Amino acid sequence: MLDKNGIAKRIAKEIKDGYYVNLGIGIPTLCANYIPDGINVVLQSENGLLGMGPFPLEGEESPDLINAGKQTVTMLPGSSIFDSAMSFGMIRAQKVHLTILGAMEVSENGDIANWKIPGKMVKGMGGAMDLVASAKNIIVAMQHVNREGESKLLPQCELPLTGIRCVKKIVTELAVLDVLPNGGGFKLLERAPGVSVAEIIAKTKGKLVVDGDVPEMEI
Amino acid sequence: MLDKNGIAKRIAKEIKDGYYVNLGIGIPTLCANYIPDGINVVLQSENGLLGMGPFPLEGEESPDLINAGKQTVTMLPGSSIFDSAMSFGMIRAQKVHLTILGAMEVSENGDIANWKIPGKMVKGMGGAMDLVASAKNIIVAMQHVNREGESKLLPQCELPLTGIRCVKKIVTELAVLDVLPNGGGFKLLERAPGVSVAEIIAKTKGKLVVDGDVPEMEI
Amino acid sequence: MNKIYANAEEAIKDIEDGAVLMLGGFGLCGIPENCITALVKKGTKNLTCISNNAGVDDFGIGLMLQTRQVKKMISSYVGENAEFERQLLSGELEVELIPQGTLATRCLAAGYGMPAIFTPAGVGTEVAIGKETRNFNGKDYLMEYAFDADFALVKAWKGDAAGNLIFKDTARNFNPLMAMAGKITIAEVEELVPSGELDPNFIHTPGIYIHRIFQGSGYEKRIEQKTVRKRL
Amino acid sequence: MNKIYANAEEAIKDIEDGAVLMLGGFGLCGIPENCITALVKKGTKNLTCISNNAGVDDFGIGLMLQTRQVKKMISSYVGENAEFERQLLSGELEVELIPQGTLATRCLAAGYGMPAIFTPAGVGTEVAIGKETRNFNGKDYLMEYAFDADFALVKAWKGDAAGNLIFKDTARNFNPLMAMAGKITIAEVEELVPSGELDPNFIHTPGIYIHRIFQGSGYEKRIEQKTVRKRL
Repeated sequence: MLDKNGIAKRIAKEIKDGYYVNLGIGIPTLCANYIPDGINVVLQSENGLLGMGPFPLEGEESPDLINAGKQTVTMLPGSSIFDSAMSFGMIRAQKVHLTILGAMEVSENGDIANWKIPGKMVKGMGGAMDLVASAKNIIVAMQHVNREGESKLLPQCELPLTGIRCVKKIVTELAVLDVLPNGGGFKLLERAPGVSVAEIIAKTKGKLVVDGDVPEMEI
Repeated sequence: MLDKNGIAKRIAKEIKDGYYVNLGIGIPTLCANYIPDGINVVLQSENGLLGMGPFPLEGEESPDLINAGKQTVTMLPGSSIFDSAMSFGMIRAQKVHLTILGAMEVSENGDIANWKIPGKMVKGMGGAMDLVASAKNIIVAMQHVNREGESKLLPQCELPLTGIRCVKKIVTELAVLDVLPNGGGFKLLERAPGVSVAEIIAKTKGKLVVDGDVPEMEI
Repeated sequence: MNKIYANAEEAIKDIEDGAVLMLGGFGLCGIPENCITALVKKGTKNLTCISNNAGVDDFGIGLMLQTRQVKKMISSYVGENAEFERQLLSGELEVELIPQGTLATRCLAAGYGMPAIFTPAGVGTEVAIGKETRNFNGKDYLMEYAFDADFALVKAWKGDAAGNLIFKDTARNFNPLMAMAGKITIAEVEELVPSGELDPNFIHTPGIYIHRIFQGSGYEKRIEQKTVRKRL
Repeated sequence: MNKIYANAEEAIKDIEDGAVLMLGGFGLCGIPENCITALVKKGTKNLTCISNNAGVDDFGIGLMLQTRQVKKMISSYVGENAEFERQLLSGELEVELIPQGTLATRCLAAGYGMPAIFTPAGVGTEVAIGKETRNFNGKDYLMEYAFDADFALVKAWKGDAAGNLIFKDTARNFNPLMAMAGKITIAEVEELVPSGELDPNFIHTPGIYIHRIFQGSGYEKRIEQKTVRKRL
């Protein structure tokens, strides 16, 4: 079973040289720490920054330089600043190769719910609806089950949707799964270390495709 | 009767303090020379310049700094440079207060034709269609009749249109005329020095409204 | 034609009750601090505020919520504000949540004279309810309208007498977009310089979009989430 | 991931016959001189060129017309070119004339992932024939589609290894728009610098839009209409 850093580490393996990547808040942010050596990746922050660097050194933080999570950040050489229309313009135009974000639910046809829980205070979708509607390649980082032990991989999302038919891959503490096209369901690709296929089957409510031996993931 | 500079001089009186103005090629360009003293006017060139200044001094011309007529120009203090999308964006959003341009024909409901003569090589509309479709206030600078002596102020344009119901005012070598709303025709406002109302009537084919005494223009 | 105003009070003097305002900024980054303070002092009521966020309890638009000046918020994310939540749940405050890119592009549309734009954001979600959906090249898009705001209040790093603006780092965000979108745009700047001091090649917002400009003062520029690395 | 190419020949090597190209520039100002020269040398045929103008007889796109490499021009104004006129009248060359703002905004739409835009330009004229007209707030607009170009060839003043571009004066024009709009965008620059030398606040085209960049050489930068004042 993976911890949050394990999930981030496994997702980071999906990041290729030359990619422009948008990382959501939470586990996705951690992916930046595990980008493989020797590849050149540019992080996009949708509040208007390409080339986002690590947090600043204590005392060097600037109120004028934050990421989309409102955290103080830095810029790397080759960075650029732009307004929010251009930022979402490049997202819509699919110039950002990969979007990694969290989710509350994913359905077997790739629908995602991650912004609203009926009865709770709604904070808003921020840029999530734009990102999931636009990105060619979306990887979801999330726990396999919620706090009540219920599967978050469902036949259909029960929570209000953020976007439809958009998630391509899911990495949880238990498994790596592809979302098959045309409602084909979740295809189990890899098990987390020490996790059995039986446990993944038990914790996946949506259609799960298990095809032959499922290797343990290498991270 | 006015010469080209006279037409430009008369039109320049329509330019008010604080106006952003787009000047077309030909007579309109001359208007810049007659902007009244003490008022602050900013010239927009649709290839991406606000704050256009006079032609450069000999030897100071730059291939990187031209106006929409492709002439070398200069920038005044407070200038800004932008791309063509923003340039036509500010035009469409009616941030440019006044557009002055030439015409081959104007109709009594304010249609304008100035880009194409059937049977002749068509050079293109450039930015003219955007300008006439967007501007709140359009003044046409032109000769009252063409080389064949035919009126250019018509019931309906005979040449292909550049835009419809858009011209607000016309200044020719003979007269100043408003285009009345809802196809009301050309209202004669002023005569050029030495020009009779009779001559203007004779040379205006479209509906002409002559209301009481028509003063001679002051320029 | 003078665009320079003495201060925020003068610049916002004619903002009436019930006005529709745009306020630049992302979180607390790049917000028009002086204009907000002046609006609180003036007490203008029943405002509709188009702003990506709603500030925090004691800063930014949160200050106008404390004084119940806001009737409606149009935002993409409003999560850092307890007073906001209280007013929303009690029905005192109306909220319209829209995707962040839609918010930005509806500003752009207004500034560029485009009455509507198409975006895939929100297709198949509750955001799409009541909106025209249209398919282009096999993909669905929602048609979203340009904003129509009475005033835009923006904050820039530098500005000149002609109204040209330059923004610093990610304090740019929505500011240049809203600057273009307001019927009347009021810019507050950290440094106001004479015309001619800013390089025309590096103007973010051309002065044609700016109606009033003033030298701001006393900027707090509060950091919402200070995150730092330890020095080794 | 290296975006830097040795020269124009290398950068345009895979532009095939029949490709749809965008070429930046307004008149002869800010045109991709090196790319044009390389295309002439390569002899690529049947090109569709989206460019505001078509150069003059012996410079700019005019050079590609001399060699009959262009099948179709999509432009707003093509008036300075006798060979162009000859080919057009003889039917060798196809020409689509569109309003300049429509040209610019269709590039913007492509770069911003918007499938179509609305503009009033051309309403009631022959430009409107066959196009969807739509009324918003009492005014008619035409719906115009985003461009779909295989390659965009742009010319910048400075660029860095990350692909960030800066343009000089009115040589900016269509260049940043086409840079965003090409499926593959090739930028030639007067000065190529290492990443980190350009101020992130003053980048006109972020590197994400640029796939290939090279240091141009031998720029002629011809002036089309030299107009000067006499020194007194």
